[in-house]
Amino acid sequence: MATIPVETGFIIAGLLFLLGLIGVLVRRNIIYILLAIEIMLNAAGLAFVVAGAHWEQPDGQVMYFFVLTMAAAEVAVGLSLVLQMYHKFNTLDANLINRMRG
Amino acid sequence: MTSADVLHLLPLIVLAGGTIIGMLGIAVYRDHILTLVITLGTLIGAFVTLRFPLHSPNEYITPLVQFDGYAIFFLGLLFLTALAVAVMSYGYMRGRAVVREELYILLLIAMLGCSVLVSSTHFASFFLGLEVLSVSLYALAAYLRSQPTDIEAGLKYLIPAATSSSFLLFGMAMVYAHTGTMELSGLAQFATGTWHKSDLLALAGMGMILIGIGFKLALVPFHFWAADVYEGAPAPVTALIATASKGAVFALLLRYFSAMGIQVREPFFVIFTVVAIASMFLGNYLALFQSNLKRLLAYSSIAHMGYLLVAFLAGGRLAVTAVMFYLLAYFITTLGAFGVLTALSNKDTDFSHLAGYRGLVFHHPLLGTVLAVMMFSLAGIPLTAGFLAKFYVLFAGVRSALWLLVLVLIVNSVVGLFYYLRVIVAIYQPVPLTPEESRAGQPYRPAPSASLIGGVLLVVLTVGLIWLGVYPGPVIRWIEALLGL
Amino acid sequence: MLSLLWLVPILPLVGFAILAVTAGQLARKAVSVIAVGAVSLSALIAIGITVAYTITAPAGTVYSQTLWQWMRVGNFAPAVALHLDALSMTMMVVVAFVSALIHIYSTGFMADDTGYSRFFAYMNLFVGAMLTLVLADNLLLLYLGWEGVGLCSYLLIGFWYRDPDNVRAALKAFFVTRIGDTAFAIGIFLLFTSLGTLNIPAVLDEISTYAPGSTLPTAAAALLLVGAMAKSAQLPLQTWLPDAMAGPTPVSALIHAATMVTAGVYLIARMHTLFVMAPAVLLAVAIIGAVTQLVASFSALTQYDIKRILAYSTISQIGYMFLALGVGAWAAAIYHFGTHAFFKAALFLGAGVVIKMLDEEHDIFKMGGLRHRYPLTFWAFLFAALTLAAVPPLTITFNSKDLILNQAFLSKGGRGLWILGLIGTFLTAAYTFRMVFVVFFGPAQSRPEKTPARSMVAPFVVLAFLGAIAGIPELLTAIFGSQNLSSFLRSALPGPTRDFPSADGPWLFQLIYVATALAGIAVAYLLYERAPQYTRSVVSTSVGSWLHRWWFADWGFDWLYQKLFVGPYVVLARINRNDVVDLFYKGLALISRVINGLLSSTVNGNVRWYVAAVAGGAVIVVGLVVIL
Amino acid sequence: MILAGLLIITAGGGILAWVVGAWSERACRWVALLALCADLALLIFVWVSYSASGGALMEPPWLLQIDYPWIGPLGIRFHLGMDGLSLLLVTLTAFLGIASVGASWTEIREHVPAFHLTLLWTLAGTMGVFLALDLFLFYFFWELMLVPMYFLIGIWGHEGRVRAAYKFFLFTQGGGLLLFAGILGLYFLHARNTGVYSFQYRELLQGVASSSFAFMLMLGFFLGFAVKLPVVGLHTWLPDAHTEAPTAGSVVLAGLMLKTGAYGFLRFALPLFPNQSAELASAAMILGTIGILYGAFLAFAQTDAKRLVAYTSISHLGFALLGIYAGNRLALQGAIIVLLAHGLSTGGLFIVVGALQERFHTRRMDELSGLWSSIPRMGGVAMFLAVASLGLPGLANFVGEFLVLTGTFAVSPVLAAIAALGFVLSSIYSLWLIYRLFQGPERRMKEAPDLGGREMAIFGAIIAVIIWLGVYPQPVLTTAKPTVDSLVSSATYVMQAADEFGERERSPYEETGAPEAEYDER
Repeated sequence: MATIPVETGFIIAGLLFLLGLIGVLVRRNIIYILLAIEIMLNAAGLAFVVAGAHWEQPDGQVMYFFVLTMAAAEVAVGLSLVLQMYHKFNTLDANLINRMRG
Repeated sequence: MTSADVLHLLPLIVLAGGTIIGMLGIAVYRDHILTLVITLGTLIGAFVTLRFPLHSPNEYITPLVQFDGYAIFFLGLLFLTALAVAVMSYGYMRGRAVVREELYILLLIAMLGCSVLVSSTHFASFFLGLEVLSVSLYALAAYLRSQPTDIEAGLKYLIPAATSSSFLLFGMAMVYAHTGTMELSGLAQFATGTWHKSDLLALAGMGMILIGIGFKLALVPFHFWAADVYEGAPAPVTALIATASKGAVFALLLRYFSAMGIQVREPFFVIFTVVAIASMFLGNYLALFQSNLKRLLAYSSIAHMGYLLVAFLAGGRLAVTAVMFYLLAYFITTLGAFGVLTALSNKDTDFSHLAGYRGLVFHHPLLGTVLAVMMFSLAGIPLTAGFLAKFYVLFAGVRSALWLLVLVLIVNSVVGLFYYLRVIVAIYQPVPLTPEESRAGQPYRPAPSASLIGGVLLVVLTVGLIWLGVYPGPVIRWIEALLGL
Repeated sequence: MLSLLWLVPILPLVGFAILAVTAGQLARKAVSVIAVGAVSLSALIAIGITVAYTITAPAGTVYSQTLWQWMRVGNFAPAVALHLDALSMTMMVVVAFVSALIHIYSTGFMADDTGYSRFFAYMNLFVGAMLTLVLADNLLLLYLGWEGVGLCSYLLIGFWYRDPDNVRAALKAFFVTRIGDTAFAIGIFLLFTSLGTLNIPAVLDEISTYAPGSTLPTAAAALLLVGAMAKSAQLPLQTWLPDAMAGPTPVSALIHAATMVTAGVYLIARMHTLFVMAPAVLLAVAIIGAVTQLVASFSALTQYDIKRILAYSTISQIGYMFLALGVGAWAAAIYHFGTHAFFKAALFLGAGVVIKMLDEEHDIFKMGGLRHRYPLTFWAFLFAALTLAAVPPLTITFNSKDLILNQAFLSKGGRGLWILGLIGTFLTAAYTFRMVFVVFFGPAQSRPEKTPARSMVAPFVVLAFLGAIAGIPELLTAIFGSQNLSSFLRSALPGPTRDFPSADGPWLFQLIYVATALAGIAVAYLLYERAPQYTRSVVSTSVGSWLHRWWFADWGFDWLYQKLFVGPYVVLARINRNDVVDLFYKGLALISRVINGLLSSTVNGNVRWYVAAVAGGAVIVVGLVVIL
Repeated sequence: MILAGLLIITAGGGILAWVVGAWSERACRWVALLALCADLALLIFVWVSYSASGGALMEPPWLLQIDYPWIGPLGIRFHLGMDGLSLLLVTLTAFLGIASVGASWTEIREHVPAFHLTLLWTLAGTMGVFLALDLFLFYFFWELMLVPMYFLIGIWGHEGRVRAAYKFFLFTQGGGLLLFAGILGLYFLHARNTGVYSFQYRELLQGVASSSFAFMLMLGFFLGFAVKLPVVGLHTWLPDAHTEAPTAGSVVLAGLMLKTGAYGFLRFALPLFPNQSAELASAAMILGTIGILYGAFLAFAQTDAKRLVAYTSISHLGFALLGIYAGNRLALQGAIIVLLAHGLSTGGLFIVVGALQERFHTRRMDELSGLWSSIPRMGGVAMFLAVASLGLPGLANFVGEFLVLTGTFAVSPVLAAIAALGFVLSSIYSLWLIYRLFQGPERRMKEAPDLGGREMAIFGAIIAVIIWLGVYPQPVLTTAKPTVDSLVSSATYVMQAADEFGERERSPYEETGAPEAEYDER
């Protein structure tokens, strides 16, 4: 199996990460923001896998499992919060949750 | 795995086991006091079992964690902190018509995360600990979900934190990609060598790791979440965020970067210096006229993390001692302050508006005095632990000739004094109001919800604070002994 | 007897202490007994000491008595020690004696005053301080007395403190003299730093090793001179003395005529060697004296207030003493001081009697014709006035002034001074008799009948008499060449080089002086008794009225000082009440507040902005890593 | 042991007063008073036995010392020592402490026990400052006196107390932190030179190499003390704090707390950094002179009597600064007398103003006038104190100021002459105060009692001491002599400062070669 060069892998991961970041920054709907964060986490996971593959170690993939698990936990908490937010604020617009400031 | 190894890891095992028992306990019989007892028991158990690793500190069991003297110090500190938070939570949750028991479970889980963090020697445990801590904190921050501010706090914590975690992860991946190791010892080997142009990937990765850490510590420019989360989260949770979460992450920072010794090398020295100065200034200036005590403490914590960075930047053994002592003092002080705040909160709102503290010392002498002492400690006035802590930091800075930072620290101490004094002034403002004030509305007179145990806690904290301030010799010697100095 | 010297200054101080501690709780009778008793006892001892000293002068003609070591730091070791020689003894006895008489007078004058006890406390304190000044053995102790009398002067001018004008006059007196005191103090620093001692004889010994006219003696003498000028109300620091008449009349008599204001004269005489070593300063002393006496005489001519006339007269007479000092007529200056103390005190006491009888009337033009109603007062007053105007042969004291003029004539380049002095003699006679004619002659004004208390009249008459006969010793010398005051003082002061202006003897000059004085009296008679309408017409011309106003307003000195110093100081103080320096800190506070506002607005509650900040921070951190 | 006893009596007395206060306010006041009287008695005993011993000392110039380890790992010791200077200032502390308790007897009616606790702790802190010989301990006490002082102003003060307390605390803490940085730098420098980490005064005295680093450290010390003194430019906290503090607070502030700044110069800034201080001497003397004149000028401008008195402190302590940096025997002795005299006269004036405020509920001079006729005794006392404060010979202030100026004249005649103008300006503000309050037409005011027995006792004591210092200051001079001697002998800065001005003519003290025998006269 021909290995993909580590640079290529990192460029893809970096692009993915950047996409996710842009998503977080430009989207106002909180669900999309969570989605974009997932993309960023997975980009990082990809980077681990690439790096692990480069060094021919399992560590990268192990890390990816951790990332997956934690992402799932985060999303679980995140979505429940979104639910509550919808109850209280009647909106999913992230710009509108700013009762506290200053 | 031998039985010795099990004993060595016993604190973590006790903590995890206690969490499970707590969960099961709730499933079987939901009771506030029972859960509290389980939690306290678990924490005490974990604390007591620290003696096993203490007597064989350098045993190497797994590449992920290491229970050396340094870790043990922080573990003990964290367990005691959690104990205090649990006690505070009891008084805080007692009168509330919500599910109360899960709070303790989440607290224990957060502790588990912290424990892994402070003993971490591997990126995996680093990440896991951080995330375990973070996720439970999201939930804790939004625990009183009937209140919009709590939800808001949870979200405002979650989204930036998750973003910064992605940065952290990506940075780890970069470092890993370049060095091929995720173990601290390996990383240290890399970092202490000479750096070449080609090492840029790893160095940039380390920079990104810093973002994750900086976020947790609420260093400038990652500090924005702090005030909102402090304000929205329930008071005991805020106390936890302010102490355990920050302390654990700082301990980790110190372990990683001291081992690698790169904070004293370009470019990280510059980055840390800039961040430290910015944190001190912004934190203090943001707090200056803040009228909400929780937000005020949030901003103050930003500044305090900046102070700590001065010691951190000084490097060497003294820096480690300084940071440990500082965190010890800071934990006690913050817990005391939030303890008072918690005790004064009722089921409608957290008692955080400064105006409400007017004349506190006259109707609640104990609470007022404790809060005043805590403020003096934060301000670094003698007789309190905060003074010696600041002394240590300044000394570390002076010894390493970090004159710019020392000067900034001094200037900021004066600025900081102003808002701590505002709290103290409020506490000691005599009760009769001036006409303008009575027009603005009678301030809320708190009916403290402090339990007896909460009161005892406050007294213990205050006594500890003053003891540390007046006769810190034994504690310093003990810290040095732990570090094997 | 001499060993009782310490009692002389101490007794009045004890009197003060008793009165101060009892704070007005004592009966008037007791107050009188304590105050008058203390001062009289002190005067008796002083006289006793004088007698003892004259009979058997102590070895070296100096008697000194150390009470205790005041302080000692290195060789800075001033003691509280008294120094008695011919000079200080003359001063002491005159001061003590006049003080005692005026104390007696005051028991009558102040009889109805509510502040009776306070008044006597201050007076006793004054006498104590003045005697300390006179007897001091070192400059620091002298300075103590010097400041002490200044304080008492302030306290007594402002004695009737309810009237702000009085208090202002008191403040003015204190501030102006304090300026002089400060110069004096600087002079002391200079002398000590250079010579390493403050003991007066030692200082004089040391200073005589310097070359005449060298920097140190000149500077030190100039500084001391400023002190003396302020204290003795010499130009241009004379402005406080006329206002000082706001105090009770006995105060004016004692402090602002007889004793305190002559302290400057005493200082210069005491430090005569120093001044001799500084010829330029000595010349300045003479010029200041000559000009002052002239300027003050003109002002005296225009005043209405009887006490102000006398005040200007005092300034003018002290001017004569300065002139005397300046031309080296040391003994003559002291002699003039002595006679002046008597007759000027007498004039004031007389004026006090008149004022008291006329219900606090000060304006001479509202008096008139008092000759018949108060004959005793009139005669005594007249005698004193004649003494002041220096007219023989009714008074024998004329020649104290003549000695001065003779000496001026003899001194190098002193002809001009002599002429100035002569004009002064004329003017003195003129303003004195203007007052006499206006007050005691002319049409009588109807006033309620009052009789002056005996305690008031007696000291007044005694003083007038003494003033008139005080010249006897000098006159005897002139005739018989026997022992006189000048030669007595020679043990402490250098004597004049020659006694008479010319070989023809004193008679020619004496004649000139007497003629001048008589001319002055004649002019006063013409202008104020015989043809007052003519005076009015002169004054009503534009030049006349301008001059009149100018002289009346003390040659505009007050106006000038108000514009130059007082006004700016007050205005600046008002502007700067809140301290400009504080603006800096207020600015800091303001900046902090602005920064806080700006920063707070960045924490805007929008979570997406927070994330953006994290991203931005990441860019910065990674960017820094890449760049550095 | 006596030294620890002093601190224990004072601090413990505070706690006892607080505890007793819950039962009876009267008892609380008495406990505080007795504790301070015990201090004073102890100090007088020390003084008498020292004088009786003929000045023989185990380890000159220290009369008494105690030394225990405190924070071992950092080389911090609980080391107290008392020399003549400390003895004088601690005695002043106890004396003014008694006066403050007395002055608060009827003025303070709220939270009486807490008041006495804070007051006594302030005094304990002040005593500690005067006694500490370990720089860390010194700083510890330095801060310890500020915190209770802050509460004294902030709780029992007048209308503007909150602002004033802020300002006070921020300024003094800012200065304190600079001082602390200086101490740490010195600690570190010493350790680098010798390898021993120690805060001991004696060890640190070994001297630091002259370097720009040492100059920076000296500047830290200087600024720390300068805020406290206060040196002009850093003085703006003072009028606010003094004005708004309760009477006892003002007395302690003016009478004692400012002295800690001067003490700091004498004990630490100069001996630790002789060369560096020499470089700064001329600037410091100029600042002192400006302070004398500017303080007096500002005092005159005030309409609030207490504020006026407050500004006079700036002027008086300008003399202290001038004397300290002039640096010869005369000037230093003078500065020490100025410290004592200012404490008494200004403290007394604050008590007068406090008594007025208690009676008439105003301190504004345009609302008060002609009070002499209704309360003559207070008028007399005020007059005495004003006259003392304007430097009348025969009273304490004069001795100090005159010595300072005479000493300064040897170093810089110009500055001495300019500073002497302070005599004129001080007379203006002092007598102005008397004029506006006690003289002039009587206002229709509320009937008020004159000074009572308690107040007369306080003033009587103050007046007696002022006169004593004025006519026979020798015991004080003798007591301070060993300290001054060691300062002068170690102080190269004196000579350098003199050279810098280059205007000295013949200075008598160097030539005579310190005539010990005649000087030691007691």
